[in-house]
Amino acid sequence: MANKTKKILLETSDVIIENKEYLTELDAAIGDGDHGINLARGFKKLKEKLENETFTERNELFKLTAMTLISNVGGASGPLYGTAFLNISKVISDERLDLDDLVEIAEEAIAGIQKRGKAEAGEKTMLDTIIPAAESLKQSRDNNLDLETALNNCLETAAEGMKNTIEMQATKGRASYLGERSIGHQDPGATSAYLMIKTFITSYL
Amino acid sequence: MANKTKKILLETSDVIIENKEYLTELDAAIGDGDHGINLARGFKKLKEKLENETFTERNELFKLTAMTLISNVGGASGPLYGTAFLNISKVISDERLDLDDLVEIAEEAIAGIQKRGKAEAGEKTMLDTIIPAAESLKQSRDNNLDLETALNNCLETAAEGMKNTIEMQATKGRASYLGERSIGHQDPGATSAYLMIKTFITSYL
Amino acid sequence: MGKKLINDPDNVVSEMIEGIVMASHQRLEKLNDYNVVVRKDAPVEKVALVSGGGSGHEPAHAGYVGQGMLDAAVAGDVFTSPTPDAIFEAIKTVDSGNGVLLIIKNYTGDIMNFEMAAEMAEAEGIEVDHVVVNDDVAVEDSLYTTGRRGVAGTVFVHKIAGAKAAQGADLKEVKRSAEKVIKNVRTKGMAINPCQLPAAEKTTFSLAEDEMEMGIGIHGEPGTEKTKLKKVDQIVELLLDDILSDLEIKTNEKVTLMINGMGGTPLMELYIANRKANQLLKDKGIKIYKTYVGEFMTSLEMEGLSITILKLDDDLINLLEAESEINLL
Amino acid sequence: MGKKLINDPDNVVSEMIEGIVMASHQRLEKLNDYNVVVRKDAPVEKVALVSGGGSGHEPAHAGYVGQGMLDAAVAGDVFTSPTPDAIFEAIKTVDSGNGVLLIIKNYTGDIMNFEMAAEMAEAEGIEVDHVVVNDDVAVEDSLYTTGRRGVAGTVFVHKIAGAKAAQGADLKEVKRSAEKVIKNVRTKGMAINPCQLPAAEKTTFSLAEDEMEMGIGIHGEPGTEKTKLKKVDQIVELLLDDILSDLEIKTNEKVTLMINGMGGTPLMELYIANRKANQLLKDKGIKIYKTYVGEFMTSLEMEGLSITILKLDDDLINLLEAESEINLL
Ligand SMILES: Nc1ncnc2c1ncn2[C@@H]1O[C@H](COP(=O)(O)OP(=O)(O)O)[C@@H](O)[C@H]1O
Ligand SMILES: Nc1ncnc2c1ncn2[C@@H]1O[C@H](COP(=O)(O)OP(=O)(O)O)[C@@H](O)[C@H]1O
Ligand SMILES: [Mg+2]
Ligand SMILES: [Mg+2]
Ligand SMILES: [Mg+2]
Ligand SMILES: [Mg+2]
Repeated sequence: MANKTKKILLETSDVIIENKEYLTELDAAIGDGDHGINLARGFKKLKEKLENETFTERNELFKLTAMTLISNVGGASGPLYGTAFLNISKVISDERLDLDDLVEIAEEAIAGIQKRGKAEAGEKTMLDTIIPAAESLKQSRDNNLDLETALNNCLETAAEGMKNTIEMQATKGRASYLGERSIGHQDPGATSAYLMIKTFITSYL
Repeated sequence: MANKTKKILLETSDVIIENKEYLTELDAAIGDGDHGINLARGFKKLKEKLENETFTERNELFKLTAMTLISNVGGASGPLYGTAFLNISKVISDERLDLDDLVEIAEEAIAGIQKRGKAEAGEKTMLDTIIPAAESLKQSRDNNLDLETALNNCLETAAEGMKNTIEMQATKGRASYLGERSIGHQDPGATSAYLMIKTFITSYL
Repeated sequence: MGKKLINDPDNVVSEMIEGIVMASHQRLEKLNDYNVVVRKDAPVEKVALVSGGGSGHEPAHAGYVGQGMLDAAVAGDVFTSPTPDAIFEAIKTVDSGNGVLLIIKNYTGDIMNFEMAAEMAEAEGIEVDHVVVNDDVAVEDSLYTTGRRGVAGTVFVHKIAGAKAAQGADLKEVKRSAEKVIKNVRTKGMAINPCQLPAAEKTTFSLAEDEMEMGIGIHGEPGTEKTKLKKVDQIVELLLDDILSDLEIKTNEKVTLMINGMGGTPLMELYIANRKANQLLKDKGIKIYKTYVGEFMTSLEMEGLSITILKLDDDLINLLEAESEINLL
Repeated sequence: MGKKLINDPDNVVSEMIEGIVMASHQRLEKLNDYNVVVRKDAPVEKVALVSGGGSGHEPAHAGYVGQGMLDAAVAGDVFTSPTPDAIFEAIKTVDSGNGVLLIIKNYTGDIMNFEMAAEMAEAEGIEVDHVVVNDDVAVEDSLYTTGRRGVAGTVFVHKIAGAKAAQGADLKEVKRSAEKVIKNVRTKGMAINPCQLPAAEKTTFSLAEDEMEMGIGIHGEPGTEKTKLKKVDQIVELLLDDILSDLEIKTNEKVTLMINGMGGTPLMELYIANRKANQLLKDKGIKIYKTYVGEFMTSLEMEGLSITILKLDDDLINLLEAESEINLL
């Protein structure tokens, strides 16, 4: 289990590092142009640490991810993603995860992000990818869909959530300084969140 | 006489002001890009003063020109041209000038420039226009040429002198800092000196 | 544009911190493994002051570490708030048992990272409190924003809280002085040319030959309004108007005025701006107690300026005039 | 490029001088009709120091007027030496009967204009002497040049001659101190981006995206060599090599080091350069007594830096450490 999880986290790191320029460009438009640089710095460090150690439990892996992001990313996204992963490490087990587990994990992640950032859905942040994605998982569970369909739906909803940030006016984070000028640009954090969710799901399926 | 001289000085001012950009560009290539700006500032002031006063003697006009350039041009060219005009004011009479007079005037101007700047011919400065021009006047006088021919020869020699600065390596003034890189550019001071001589001569003829 | 006098974009902050410490001749020290600058004589028996934030704002904040101002400055990556572990190390190093005040600029990232560090310090029994500086009137302080940003006014918090702490005041009193500054200080900035992160390919915003940005922040964020380039006298008037409509100042009240360059602005231009600011304040009957013209809170090589007004009373004047090792302010 | 925070290019110097005087809060004064800044309390009963030159080098020279340094600074137009009448007014205002020392940077224009002013002052019975600063090793000191230029090292002459004059030394002694600095100070500079005169349409030189100029002066003159952009550590090494091959320094001799920004260079980059300069000097066994990092002698918004080394003895150290109202140095 831990090995599979490690592989997924390594793949996530690669995806973020590959998208460093893209995420930075998105942040330059409505923020301060460092989101990709920040995350890539953190995930590069994470890769090193993952590659140099062996793990037996999933929660260790998520805790390491959390601490590495917290002490290497900085900015707004460092504490937010860091706390999200920290919260995940508290609930994740080494069993095969079912839809109930996934819903719990997503909710814990959101709780972590909201504890630190105090944002709601619709404020043009990473939460606008993550909250709809979590909602979709919940619905799938309530409708007793199978895991594969649930994950596919979740990914689609996350993509929609990310794209919906284009039309939003930011009221949290640096982009809020722009007022109406923040409209028309996709949120960098919503985009990095989508990239992570996509990698988790694709690797999982 | 004074009126004619005043007119010539006004025309000279106009020519320098018109060539402000050109002289500045030449100075940008091998100096600090202000020669046209410096001279234009001085000659603009001179125009104002000339237009607001009446003069009866030529030497007053040249003294005014000298003092105005000295206290408004600054840089290297301000004291140099200023002292040149100051020296001219000391020898110029109100009579009609013959070739002997013109030679004396040119020599006095050169003496003034050399007193301040301690340069010789061939150092890529304004003197490389003025010294050959003066030499030409002297030759014309020694060969008993008529005034018009003498002035035409002088103008031609001044133009050649100016152009010869292109091939020279500067050893005086700011351009000397460039060493060999000063070769290939026409000296701004040699150019402004030519413009002045040309205006004097054309207006005089 | 784009060229920089650096070695490797990944090392700019640590190399800069080393350069700062070397220039200090034993006055300052860098903490091992962290981009943290502390007074060499830390901990000093008094309330300790820790500030910090992204790098690229030099001399902020390491330039303000010294007797009479900060005890430590924590430097994040360029324009990126520092991480909790570094802030925590700074707190531990400078705490003398009299408590630590964190001076935070109001950015989501800074607040979250400093808060996490404070939680870590409190868990170890260190008394920590914090203030959040939010002097930038370019940002509306409303439900729809995260509140005004902290910009150049922050250095007055360093100075005045630093002076108060040096006098031996306790953490509550030092915090109260800091909050008094925050209540009375306002800033607005603008730029004619943007800046570029060492690790990025492009500037964060771009301006045409005849454009400027009003209401810029200090992180290369685009401003609140892109307009045609104006004469500096008009720009100063616009900036001051916005500041003074936010900070009510009565006739004959005293202020300090700061004309702050954004990093690439020649001093000549700052002095020309100062001329107009002085004239305008004089016309309004406002007394300028002291004027600062220079670079205090920059954005790499950005060309532009910000104006800061701090409303003074006798208490603030005394603290402003207090001795300090830092001669910038 | 090209944008400036000014009003009218023709008025930049006078408006700047007004802004400087206003920022001084009664410490300085502008002479009527002249761009001359003098100490408000002039003439002071001591040898008076007058410096000046073209504008665009701020804080030089008006920023160095004050107790312990200059008595007057004469500001010419941008990059253009001031005229004799203005220099003469400055001399008359600050002379207390103890004589006046002119601190001139080695440029044909500056020397001629200051000399003419000196002649005018002497004609009125004022005792005037002068020194010519020529610290720029980029220029060969040979028959084929007008000698080395005067650049950032000039501010050490202001400081040390200023301290000597403040101690009550006579004109000869003050001049001797100034000449000692001149003998022992060397500088070399470089730029990655040029500057542009407010009244000109173009920059004086231009550089491609991957080029730099070594051996630039402080007037936007092209440098002595255009090369590919290097890492700052290599640049610092090249500059120091040229300085140290001109100024012989023995192991364990003491120096002051100045990393001077050309106007548009972020402080971050200067500190990164300082790191390398410190390492290199240490490797050579040279003792750095004091380090200055900042903007001391600039070229408008030029991006680049210069390094200055002043070789010290105990006498110079004492004067360098003397009290002064000017906290830049
Ligand atoms: N309060 C918040 N809650 C949730 N997400 C936030 C919040 N503030 C900012 N973000 C997210 O963080 C992203 C910016 O991250 P980053 O650029 O790394 O940090 P910074 O803004 O400090 O430079 C934004 O695009 C947004 O999605
Ligand atoms: N010593 C000198 N003797 C004669 N002419 C000189 C001397 N030094 C400089 N010049 C002339 O002055 C010109 C430059 O004038 P200007 O640009 O106004 O002054 P600056 O060099 O101080 O900026 C040069 O092109 C050269 O012709
Ligand atoms: Mg960002
Ligand atoms: Mg010139
Ligand atoms: Mg950031
Ligand atoms: Mg000049």
